[in-house]
Amino acid sequence: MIEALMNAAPAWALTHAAPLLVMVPLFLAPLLALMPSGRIAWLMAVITTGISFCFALILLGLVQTSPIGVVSYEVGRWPVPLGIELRVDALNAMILLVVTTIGLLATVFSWPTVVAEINKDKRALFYSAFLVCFAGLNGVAITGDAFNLFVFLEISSISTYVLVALGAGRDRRALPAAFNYLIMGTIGASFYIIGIGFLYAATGTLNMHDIATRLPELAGHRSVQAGFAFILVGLGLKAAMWPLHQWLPNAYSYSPSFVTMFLSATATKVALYALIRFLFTIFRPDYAFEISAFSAVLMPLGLAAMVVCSFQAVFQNDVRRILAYSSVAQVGYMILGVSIGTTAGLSAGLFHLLNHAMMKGALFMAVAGVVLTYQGTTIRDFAGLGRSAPWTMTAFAIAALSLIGVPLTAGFQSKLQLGFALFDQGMWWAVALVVFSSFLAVIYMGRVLEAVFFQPPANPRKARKEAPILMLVPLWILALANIYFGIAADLPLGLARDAAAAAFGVEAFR
Amino acid sequence: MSDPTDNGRDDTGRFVKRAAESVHKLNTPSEEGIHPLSQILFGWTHTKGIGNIIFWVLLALSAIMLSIDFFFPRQDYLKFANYAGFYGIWGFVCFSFAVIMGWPLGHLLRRDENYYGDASGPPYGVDPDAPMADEATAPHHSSEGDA
Amino acid sequence: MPTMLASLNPGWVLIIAGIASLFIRVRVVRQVVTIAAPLMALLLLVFATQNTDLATADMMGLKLVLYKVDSLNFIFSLAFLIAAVLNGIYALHSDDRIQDGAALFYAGAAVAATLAGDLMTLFVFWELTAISSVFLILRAQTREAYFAAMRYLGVQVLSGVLLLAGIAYVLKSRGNLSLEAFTDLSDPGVLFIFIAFGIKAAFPLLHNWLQDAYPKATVVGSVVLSVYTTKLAVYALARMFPGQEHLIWIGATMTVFPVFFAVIENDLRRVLSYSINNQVGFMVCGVGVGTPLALNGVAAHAFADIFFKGLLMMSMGAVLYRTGTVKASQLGGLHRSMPWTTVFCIIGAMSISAFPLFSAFVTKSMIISEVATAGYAVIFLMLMFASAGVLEHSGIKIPYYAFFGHDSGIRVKEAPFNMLLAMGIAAGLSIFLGLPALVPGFGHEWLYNLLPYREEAMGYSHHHLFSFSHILTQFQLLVLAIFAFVLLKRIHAYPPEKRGVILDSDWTYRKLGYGLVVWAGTVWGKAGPAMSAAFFRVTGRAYNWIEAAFSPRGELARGGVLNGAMAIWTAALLGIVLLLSFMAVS
Amino acid sequence: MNTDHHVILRVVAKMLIPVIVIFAFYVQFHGDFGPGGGFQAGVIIAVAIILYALIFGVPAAMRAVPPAFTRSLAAVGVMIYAGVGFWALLQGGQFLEYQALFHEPPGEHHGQHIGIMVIEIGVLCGVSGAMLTIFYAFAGRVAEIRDEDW
Repeated sequence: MIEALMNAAPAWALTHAAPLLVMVPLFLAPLLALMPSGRIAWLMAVITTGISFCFALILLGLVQTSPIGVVSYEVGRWPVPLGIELRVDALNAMILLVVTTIGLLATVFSWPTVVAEINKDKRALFYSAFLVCFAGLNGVAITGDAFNLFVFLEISSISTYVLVALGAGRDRRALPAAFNYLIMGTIGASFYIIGIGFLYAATGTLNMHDIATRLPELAGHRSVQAGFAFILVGLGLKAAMWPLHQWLPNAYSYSPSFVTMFLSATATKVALYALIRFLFTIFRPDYAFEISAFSAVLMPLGLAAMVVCSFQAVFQNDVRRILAYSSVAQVGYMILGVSIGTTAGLSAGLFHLLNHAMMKGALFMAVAGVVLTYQGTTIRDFAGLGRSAPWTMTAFAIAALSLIGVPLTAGFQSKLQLGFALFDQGMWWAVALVVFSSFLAVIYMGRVLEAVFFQPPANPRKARKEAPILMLVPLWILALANIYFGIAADLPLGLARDAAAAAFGVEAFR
Repeated sequence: MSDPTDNGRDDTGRFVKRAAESVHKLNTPSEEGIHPLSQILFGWTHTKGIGNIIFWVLLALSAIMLSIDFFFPRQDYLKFANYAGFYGIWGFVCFSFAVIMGWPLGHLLRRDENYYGDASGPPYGVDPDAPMADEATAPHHSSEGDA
Repeated sequence: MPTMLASLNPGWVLIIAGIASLFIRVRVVRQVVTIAAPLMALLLLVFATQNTDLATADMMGLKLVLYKVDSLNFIFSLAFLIAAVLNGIYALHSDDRIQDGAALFYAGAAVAATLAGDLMTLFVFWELTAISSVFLILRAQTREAYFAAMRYLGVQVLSGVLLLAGIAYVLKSRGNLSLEAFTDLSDPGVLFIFIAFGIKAAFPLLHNWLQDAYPKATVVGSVVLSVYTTKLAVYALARMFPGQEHLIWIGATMTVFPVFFAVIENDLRRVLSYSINNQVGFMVCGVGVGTPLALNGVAAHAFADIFFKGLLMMSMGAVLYRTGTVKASQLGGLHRSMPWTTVFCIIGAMSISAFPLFSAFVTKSMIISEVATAGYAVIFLMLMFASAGVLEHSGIKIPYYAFFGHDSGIRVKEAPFNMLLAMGIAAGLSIFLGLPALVPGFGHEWLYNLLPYREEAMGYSHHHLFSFSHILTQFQLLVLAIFAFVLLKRIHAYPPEKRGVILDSDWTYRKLGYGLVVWAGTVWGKAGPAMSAAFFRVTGRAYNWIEAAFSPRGELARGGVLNGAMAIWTAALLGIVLLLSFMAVS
Repeated sequence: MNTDHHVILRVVAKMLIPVIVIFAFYVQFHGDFGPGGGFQAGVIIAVAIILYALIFGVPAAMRAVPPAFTRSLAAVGVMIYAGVGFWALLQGGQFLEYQALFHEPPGEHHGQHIGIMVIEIGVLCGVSGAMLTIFYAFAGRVAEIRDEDW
């Protein structure tokens, strides 16, 4: 597929794939704001995300065929340490692929929910904001410049606050949630920029690659360590690392369904990518302060997230909140994988990132379908839906099983990899905690599934009513992907392994 | 097929019919719901004093079983199994012990049927005419939130 | 046989048929499928080439052997498939797509797990048995069945997860996934696998999922359940842990303790669940002894047990189906209305009690004789105790309380014909397997010919099996035990059947564990705010000072939506990371 | 007699506003050679209109500069900026490569010159449009939620 696309693509698309991936949505976002009709805006958003998706595939192909495994692009042909560099290797090629794939599916899927949840005169603006967010996330993933990363992070975050606040049409609590998110997100971003300031003070450069080459002789430098701490906490907050996750449950619960679905599968992933980029490529995992941060901060926090947030999910009654807390727990798995500090651990974390995007995407899509047809998200509202909306709920069940980690699903594969990586380090007790957390997942997803399939409908008037076909198709694509990649995991696992190798700066994927 | 005459065929037919009738009779319970076959097979258990008879017959059988041992010594791998009457006595003791232990254990471990708070009736799909099915509450779905 | 069929795993045939029958709405077609699929699978198995990898796959650089038949798994899967046919017949009266589908899928997964040639494949189907079987319990659609099913699923998944963890560990240390037997239990991976098998085999204290769940399944469900899971575990133990000495003691304990529970238990299907435990104990013990003859005994006893235990379950299922209950305290005198069922139940009871000429006599004795030969005196006594105990709860209590005893006055129809047919076939098999070889290869020799160590089995058959002293000692044990029953009844020393539930180790998680969770939840709910309050009290002064210094209006302090706690967390975390970084370098 | 208390303000504002706008354009075009440019100019233009709104009322300002226009202005500004980047791409250069705008050899500076100018105009439009949109959004806001609903 990638080869075919690369052969078909014109030469300019190959050379300029990196900036086009970000700039096409960014250019079209204001155009969308001018559109008179929401439907046209939607169509254009679909096309735009589709184009970005193609560019992401092309970039992946370029990275895989490149002899050094890196595609570098100098914006405005300014030489590298001065100008902004877009730098793509296997790690961010993978992230770009996730963001654009989910973005495309989510946009296709979104129209019915947007019609139901957003005022008519705001739909075009809504899609405009979405494209800005989409472009920002891609920008974070693609840039090779630490300050530029901050800019894109803020572009995506600010548009996200807007998107979350637009949920006010359905639930007024979206407004405080968005405000809360704004405050927290700004703290995170400020921490990050302070950290960059420290690094700039020590190294005198903002280009990530350049920082990385200059750091080894500065490893004992206080401002480097301070910068490390600020960046770790700032990006950790953006990535919803426990206990800095408290903006997430509300933001995910009250925003429009489409936004929830898109953000849950991409936003924290991109922030986590940035964190990984800093932890592994810019700082090295063999720096003393990083080793201690791994073992004394990231790993305990990851484990705590897995367990505590799973517990919290168990006691929720709103399905979206269950899934939101579960997201924090899943981020915990990824952080755990990262904190092992080995290639195997990192690739397990990245692999879980991929799979989590698939399963959470599918789960929130199904929930969005229910919100659309039945206007409710509590477990009680889900009762008996297995009978009235079998297609939606079967997909939901598949993704839920994947979230639990049942064999033959993607979720199982990633937990398996995580287990292998932990065993490598002899940390079988951590494996036990992973297992325990999966056990909790059985409980919280089991509660929903039980209601869906075994309880009589709470409201007997609910007729057989599926989500529209426009929503079912992306939903089922993701659900089937969960099964397909649960059986043949080679493709995503290969991507994750390449990405982990690239993060370490090892060209092991050749 | 080997019989050419009509007569023979009639006979066969009548035989089959008769057989079918008797089978049917054997399988049709009486007014009181008693299966005729049970009269044939287990009628003897209703005889008066059957308990006594069984008891004495078994006592005699046991005595015979034990006494045979004195005439036929065994060569088992485990020495103690060679003593006369070992298997019989061990069986008797074990059986009695298991049963007698039922008294204290029953007091210790038996709880009310609804101890775990979820006692419910027979499973889905039993015979709709089952007499005990309506005695307990009808199958119902669990409600959300408890247990 | 065409090559495509040669590599077609019989288990997969059942799995596909099971999935298909979920969607077949026409009852007749589904009935045909539920019978034909196991028969076809039987043919495939019987004609399969042994000792070669018939189907392989490659997963992430590991070679998986999906289908491999040898003498040990042949006999297990043979029994599983015959049982699948019987279960199909037994279920014909019900029109239930989910039940039919789940039963076929479950049987298929068990067969496929048995025929797996590596640990990973074994694990996958191991999990599938757990997931598919839970529907047989859920299908009862009662409240207690629902919760039991959830507990069952939890335990089964736990077993799967442990198995997986063990496999991962073993893969690291051993480098392959072969089904070579383990010798050293001290390796944590091996220990994980051992415990995973132990859960499925219902080792003591890990056993209670069985008695919890099986009696709450549907009529057909508990018959199907009684066949597969535990025997699959026995197979797995025989494959991976033959001669593991711990198993002897575990097995002997397993045979003994269920006896006491079964005596006082009121629910007759639960009595049979204890009886499963007890019979599996004999097999586990045999695996522990590990000599060729003992392993023969394990395989043979598992084979026989599948049919006589199935038969007993079927008869209790028939009673439940017709009367709506299997509580001993409510039953009695049913022989008046269900004579056929009574006869079959008695045959099953005599088989399980190992009366000569019935199947357990020719299978269990191999295990006991090997235990005696190896010189385990205490174990031998325990097993003899268990034999008497089996006679008590399965041999006498089941038929006596259901069909004889005090007449409850219940008058029902005889069991449906399809049930009688299934019971008849099972009863016929139970007798056939126990018969002496009047002509070579007849009766028990048919079974002995299939055993993994054929020579040893034949030797045992010729010299010991139907020897005078063997038959005599067996009769002594049985007759005196029966006499004990009559005597105890006569002097009213036999405990009466009372309604109620009997506590077992499931109490720890159903009451104690649940209570702990509730308690912990309450404590957490109360301690969480209390801790936050304490935290804020400690930081309060500093916070007030900062507030006074920087925010005269205290806008942030009051500021409703701003989540102060998280801002503080962020700062605290930053402090920790900073401190750590500085300490790590200097 | 006219009892308008704000007559002085109005007169002064009417005189000041054109000056402010001219100053904005000075800043805008000076940005070509030194510090300052589109962003500051955009803010200053927005300030001029905000001043107008303060003196003559928001409705009057909205009649003069409609909200739809400000919104479009912001959008168009961004598009102008990004458009330069795409223009450079179409001319075969890198994204935002001014040198490539007119296919010039190194040493020539027309591309640099015009490129930066167009970019700054984009920024001017974007910033002033966005500022005014935000101002209108706050100034024209009617309470959607009654106080007791909070």
